[in-house]
Amino acid sequence: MSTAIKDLSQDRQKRMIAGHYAELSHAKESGRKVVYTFVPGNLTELLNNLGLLPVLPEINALQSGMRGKTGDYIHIAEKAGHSEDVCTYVKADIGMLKSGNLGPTGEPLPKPDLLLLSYTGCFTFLKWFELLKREYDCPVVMLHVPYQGDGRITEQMRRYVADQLRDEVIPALEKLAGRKLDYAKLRQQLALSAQAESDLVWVLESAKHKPSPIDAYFGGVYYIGPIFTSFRGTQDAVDYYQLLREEVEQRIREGLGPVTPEGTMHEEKYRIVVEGPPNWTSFREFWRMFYGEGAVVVASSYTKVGGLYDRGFRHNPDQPLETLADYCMGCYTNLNLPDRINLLEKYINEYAADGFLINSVKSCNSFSAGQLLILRELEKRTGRSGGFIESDLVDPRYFSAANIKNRLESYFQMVEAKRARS
Amino acid sequence: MDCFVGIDLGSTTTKAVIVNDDGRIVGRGITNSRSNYDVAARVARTEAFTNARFDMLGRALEQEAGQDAAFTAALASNYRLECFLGQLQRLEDHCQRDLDSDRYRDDRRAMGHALEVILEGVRRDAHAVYAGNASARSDFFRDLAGASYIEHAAQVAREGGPAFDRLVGLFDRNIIPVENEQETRGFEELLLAALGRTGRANPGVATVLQRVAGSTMREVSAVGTGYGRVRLPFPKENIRSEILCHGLGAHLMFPGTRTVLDIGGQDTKAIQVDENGVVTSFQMNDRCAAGCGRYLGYIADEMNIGLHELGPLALGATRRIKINSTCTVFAGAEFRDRLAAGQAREDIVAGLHRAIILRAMSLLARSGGIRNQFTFTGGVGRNQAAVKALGEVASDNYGTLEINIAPDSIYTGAIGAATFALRSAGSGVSAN
Amino acid sequence: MSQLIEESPAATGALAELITRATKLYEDLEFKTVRDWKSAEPSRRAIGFLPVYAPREVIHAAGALPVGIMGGGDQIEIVRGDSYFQSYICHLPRSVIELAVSGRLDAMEGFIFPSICDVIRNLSGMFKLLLKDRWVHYLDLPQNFDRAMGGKFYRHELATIANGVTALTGIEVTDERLRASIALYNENRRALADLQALRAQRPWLVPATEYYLLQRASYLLPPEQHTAMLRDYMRLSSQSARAPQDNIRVMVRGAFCEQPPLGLLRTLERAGCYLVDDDFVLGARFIPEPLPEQGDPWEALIDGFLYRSLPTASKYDLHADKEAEIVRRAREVRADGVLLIAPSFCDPALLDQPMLARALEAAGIPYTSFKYAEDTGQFQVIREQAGTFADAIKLWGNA
Amino acid sequence: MAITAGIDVGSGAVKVAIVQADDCIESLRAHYLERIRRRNVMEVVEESLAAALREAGIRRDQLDYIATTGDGDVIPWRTGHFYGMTTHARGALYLNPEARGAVDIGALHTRAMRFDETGRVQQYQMTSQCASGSGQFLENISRYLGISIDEIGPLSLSAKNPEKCSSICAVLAETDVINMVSRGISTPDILRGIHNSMAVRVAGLLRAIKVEGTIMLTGGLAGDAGLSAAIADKMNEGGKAVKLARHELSVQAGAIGAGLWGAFRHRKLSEAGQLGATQEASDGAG
Ligand SMILES: Nc1ncnc2c1ncn2[C@@H]1O[C@H](COP(=O)(O)OP(=O)(O)O)[C@@H](O)[C@H]1O
Ligand SMILES: Nc1ncnc2c1ncn2[C@@H]1O[C@H](COP(=O)(O)OP(=O)(O)O)[C@@H](O)[C@H]1O
Ligand code: SF4
Ligand code: SF4
Ligand code: SF4
Repeated sequence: MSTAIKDLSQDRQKRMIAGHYAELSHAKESGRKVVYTFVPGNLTELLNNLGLLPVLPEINALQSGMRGKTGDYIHIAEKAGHSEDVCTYVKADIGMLKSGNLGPTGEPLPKPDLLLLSYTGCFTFLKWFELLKREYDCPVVMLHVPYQGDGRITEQMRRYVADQLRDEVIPALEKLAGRKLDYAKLRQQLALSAQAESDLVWVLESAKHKPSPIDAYFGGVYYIGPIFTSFRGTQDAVDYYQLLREEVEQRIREGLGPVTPEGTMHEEKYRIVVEGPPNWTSFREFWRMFYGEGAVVVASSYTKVGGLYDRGFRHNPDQPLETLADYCMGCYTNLNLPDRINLLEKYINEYAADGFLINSVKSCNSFSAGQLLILRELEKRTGRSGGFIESDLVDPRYFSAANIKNRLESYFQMVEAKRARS
Repeated sequence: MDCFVGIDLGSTTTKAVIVNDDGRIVGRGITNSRSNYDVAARVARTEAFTNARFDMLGRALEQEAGQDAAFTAALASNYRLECFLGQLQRLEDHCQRDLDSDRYRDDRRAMGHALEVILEGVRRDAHAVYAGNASARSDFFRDLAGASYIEHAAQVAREGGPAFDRLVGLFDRNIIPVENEQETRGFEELLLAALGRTGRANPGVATVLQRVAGSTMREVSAVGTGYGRVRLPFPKENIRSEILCHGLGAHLMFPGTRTVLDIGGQDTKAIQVDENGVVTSFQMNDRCAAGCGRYLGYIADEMNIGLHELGPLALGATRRIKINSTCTVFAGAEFRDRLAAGQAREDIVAGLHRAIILRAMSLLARSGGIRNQFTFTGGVGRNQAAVKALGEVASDNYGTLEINIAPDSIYTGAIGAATFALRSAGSGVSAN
Repeated sequence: MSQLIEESPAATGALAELITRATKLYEDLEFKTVRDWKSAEPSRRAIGFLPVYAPREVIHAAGALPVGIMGGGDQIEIVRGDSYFQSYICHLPRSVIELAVSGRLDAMEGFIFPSICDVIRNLSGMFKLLLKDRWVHYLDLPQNFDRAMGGKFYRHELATIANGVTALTGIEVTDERLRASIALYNENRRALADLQALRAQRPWLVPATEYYLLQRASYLLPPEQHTAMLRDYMRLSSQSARAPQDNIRVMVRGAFCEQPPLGLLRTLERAGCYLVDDDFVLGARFIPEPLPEQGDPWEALIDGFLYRSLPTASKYDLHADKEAEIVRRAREVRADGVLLIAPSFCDPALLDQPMLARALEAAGIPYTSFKYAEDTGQFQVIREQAGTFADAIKLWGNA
Repeated sequence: MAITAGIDVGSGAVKVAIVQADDCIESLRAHYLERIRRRNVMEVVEESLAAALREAGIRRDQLDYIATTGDGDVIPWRTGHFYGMTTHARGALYLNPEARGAVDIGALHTRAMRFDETGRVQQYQMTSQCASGSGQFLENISRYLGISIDEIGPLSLSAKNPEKCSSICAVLAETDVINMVSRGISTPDILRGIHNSMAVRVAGLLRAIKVEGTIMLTGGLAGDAGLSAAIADKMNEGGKAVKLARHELSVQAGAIGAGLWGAFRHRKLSEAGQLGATQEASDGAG
């Protein structure tokens, strides 16, 4: 029964994504214009409104990583003069580009007609599109999203972003699309966004149940897929999240734990909060190190990179530009370090976690710089055990299974010993 | 006697510890880790049992035969000499067989002759070492025999014998099987042979020896830990993370321990424990082995001195040189460069020690800093210069600290493991 | 040019004294200079800023001393700093944290973290947590170069800084005060430009380490003192007996945040390279030309940043052509080649490199690239690379 | 006609070449290699130079120029010093006139260079402060495997199922090797696995500098047939045909190159009428 339901939402997501890639592969014939842009602070509603097709290089990189292709791509980029030290998403993307712009499905992706640089929460984005600009020779439009350095969004910041949207981004998109933005439709889209967002939050918060019906990290990355990519503001996304929510409700009624690649997880031994992105090249293996030990992730920060909704923010149809500005500035990596710690602390307490774990990825300074202080602060504030492991997003060279397993084992044994004592 | 064994299969050395049912340590054994983990574990364990019997023996001899500790020590030295000579004999056999191969078609005779001369020299050296009037570079056959072999080989080559490289090649090739072979003689046989060498024994000694050699030591349970633990032929529940073992081991030696630093051959660990010896947080070095024990090994090699001579040398430093610890493999090059730049040997070596300690400080800080008491474990704890540098840097940054270093510090992980073995056996009994 | 040349005589007399003074400033990781300056008057305050650029004029006009925090170099022992950063993060933030937790930064009441990369950005949050009693501000420099948008936003940022510093000093930043500060820094800009011109002309008069030390001094001294120091140096060095050596002329690019150890600069020179232009301590001359001293001083600063500042890897200017710029500059300073050097693990600098390399290649300008860290202790690799680079140019030059 | 000595002081061995050259003819009169083996480097240098001179049948005072390379700039009596990649390129070209690229793999470093038909280095790359995949690394491994250095190449060539070797660190690799042995992997498979992982790095360096055509292997590890086979495989994976060449004197490339540059500088200096000075003052060619 429950497996049948599980298939429904997964199936639906698969179909949505396949449909998107199909549209992309026909973009040239169908005359649709293609815009490359990033996940954090993405402006999906605007693109959809104008009939533009988004391509998200980060998603391509991570999907290629899951399919074991990024090792070669990174090699190609390093051959072209890129340093071993830099973000591997960028290098995977450059490698892909140099291999005939092959998408993760193996089919070539259409070239961009515009690079929409919504620069949110990461400096590397700047360099990434500078590099792409030279390869594709297409226009770039830049949206500078200020950082919440002081832990808040000021009116000036909001104005700055909204001004850029109105005077630079939207005109550039309109020019490309050859038509004007339909504001009435935009309001509808934003309303749909908000609806899906509420269901997503419900699903993520279901992990407060014991046992948790979901894994909010390994499973979570699937759940956030549609809303973080090209489907926010569509009926498709609303339907998907409704379906997902029903499935999770069902699991709670049946008292089931999360779904893993090897079926339902039986005993929930450890409830963990995770900070940092996962590793994609050995995703399954990595996941198994958790469920194999009975560890379930009840909350994670990574599932907030493309939008932080569980603190109440919803897209607001009444103030389209301002709400987009707030959305962009509210993404997880755009929070300052003290706020990131506050958020994680809240998760640890609200989700009754036994401990928390930081997966520090070599690629991503935006995430990683400061994580060791996060570790220490959280240990101090919550008294719960913190673990620290290092890997990378899509560079297989930096995933040392033995090493990570060793640390995870020690970590879980430590959590156990600590629990036994108290 | 009931015994509980802990085995710590480290990246460079394998340690075994035996505790009795009171948790008292009765035996210790150490050997270098090698290509065959089973053998390494077995050798360490055998050595620990031998050591435990000597422990009993010492007391029995004193009480029952009126022999003093010096006698037991001499006996133990001779026992080790006996083992050494046995291994040396096997080495010779292997080498002889190897000399029959095609590789030595052209210089078989010269090589054979050279081998004899060299091994004779090694034998002489061994007698001197175990007689206690020469300082050994190491406890291990490979190192001990190797150093002396190389010395004599160089001599032979200088005097017109076969080329040095060729002679050393012979050793390198044949030491491996020798290390992986077991001593065939039993404890008693070896002991009697050792007694023969020791001489001047009181009457009654032989009886005591036989009784002790014949007494039963029952291995109730064993727990394995360390880098190579997954390769140990133990069931999963008898394998413990080295972090937990180190934490517990340090706690047992010094119950006041709150922070543990362990510097081993290829890894460094910083561990925080609570008042029960339970680990609360830990950090390990990452994929790079820079700044671990091997770093010092490379330096000692570069200077052609023993590891144990490095610390005393560094203590003679008069100037502080700041060295950013670099790649372990480059340590030698760094040393040479600085020497060429006119810096003093002692100062450079002291700087290199400090560099290791500074690296360890980062891990410590990462794991939560240093709290009182602070226990330093692992092989590098045997190095006085490292200990001194650690003391200075730690108290400069964390105030006055009580720093514990046990003579047993290299066994910390194994002690923890043995205690886990004892505890799990205990809990097993009560659960039944 | 195949004459056999003597090593140029070491600096003597007043010149040597001046260099010693600059070296002392460089080595002053306790910020004693700042403490001394402050102790002269109890109301004095100091504001630290991280690389690369901060509007020092505003800080100065609010009555505080702007102090550059450029990492700890290779002389500081990192005991706790490393514990805040994984091995794959550049070195600079470790030593900055070390400075902070060891109390060395107590000389400063506030800190400005200009937006330059994610590491510095997150470091601002760490400071907020670690130094709760200090004013910590993240300065989001605009990446939109339109006066109506980026300019407006920047004006607000400048005002925030002014208010922040004023809260510490009690001195209001009036237009008048700001214009006066701009004038002082303009003098400094002129002196720096003259020094750069002298070095490009006759590099043997301005060894790389000395040039570097002088730049660094500008991050500790009040502007008028620094300007005087520069003028003295130029006079003394020009009068010295320093003679040219058979070195090639190179331009250095890419090192814009973490600073190289002095040993690296020395190594480059010993391997046969004169540095005729570089981008170390870039913030000291980020806006190279003097700014208008009349009119709205805020506009002058905004204008300077938006339209007149130098390119850096962390500035995304849609309209700037960094490729054309590096080629133009290399030709202008008559560089025989370009060294593209970058701090290890520095995403912005390293991601820039392939673009710059391609431009140089297309222009037929020889270049080579390598990485360093502020505490790099071994220079053999760098010496080999720079030496081979110099060899290749020399052996086929008119040597 | 100038007679010169090229001295390459490496971290593993000292190499000396005695070269005789004028504008059109270059010949190698003698060469000598001595492993340092933890001895005083200057003594080894003196010894090696003496041996090479003996072999060439000339006296030291007959040398027109003593050129050093590698760490040879510590030798006070040198005439001039050239940097490693300058000399290896020149030496590679001498050993194989068709070569346009070279990889020098020595005890601690790997260097790759691209050069033109005159030996002028155009582009190069060098590994940084990490000894993974160096000669020292292989030496350690062979010690653990109980084989001599000369056996590495032939054994590696006989591998059937090369083991995948992931470890990046030369020190940790020692433990990895122990692991492999204990898993029952054969020595040839281990060696080839290590060679393959080294080859990836070397190929990376070579591609980064975009060499094509014939590439010479120089330095100590050129003697390792297994490594060169692995590099050749890796290089040709991309489909681009490069030819990898070795020479029995590959290890001497640096010394030979230094000797040849010494002769070149000697000519330049004598043309400029500046002979008589025994030492060039500044480092480098100047
Ligand atoms: N007698 C000694 N004097 C100084 N240092 C020693 C001595 N014995 C061992 N060491 C150091 O200890 C290291 C091995 O430590 P150990 O804790 O046994 O490592 P592991 O557990 O990783 O095998 C060696 O690399 C060496 O630096
Ligand atoms: N036949 C061989 N196979 C593998 N390695 C070799 C062989 N011959 C020499 N080597 C290695 O080459 C290295 C020395 O090379 P060399 O180019 O002289 O280095 P360096 O210039 O740094 O001294 C040593 O590490 C040695 O182990
Ligand atoms: S640095 Fe991090 S956020 Fe930025 S592109 Fe790379 S992975 Fe993404
Ligand atoms: S060196 Fe680069 S990565 Fe490091 S702080 Fe500076 S700009 Fe950021
Ligand atoms: S630097 Fe040295 S110790 Fe570190 S990874 Fe490289 S080879 Fe290993």
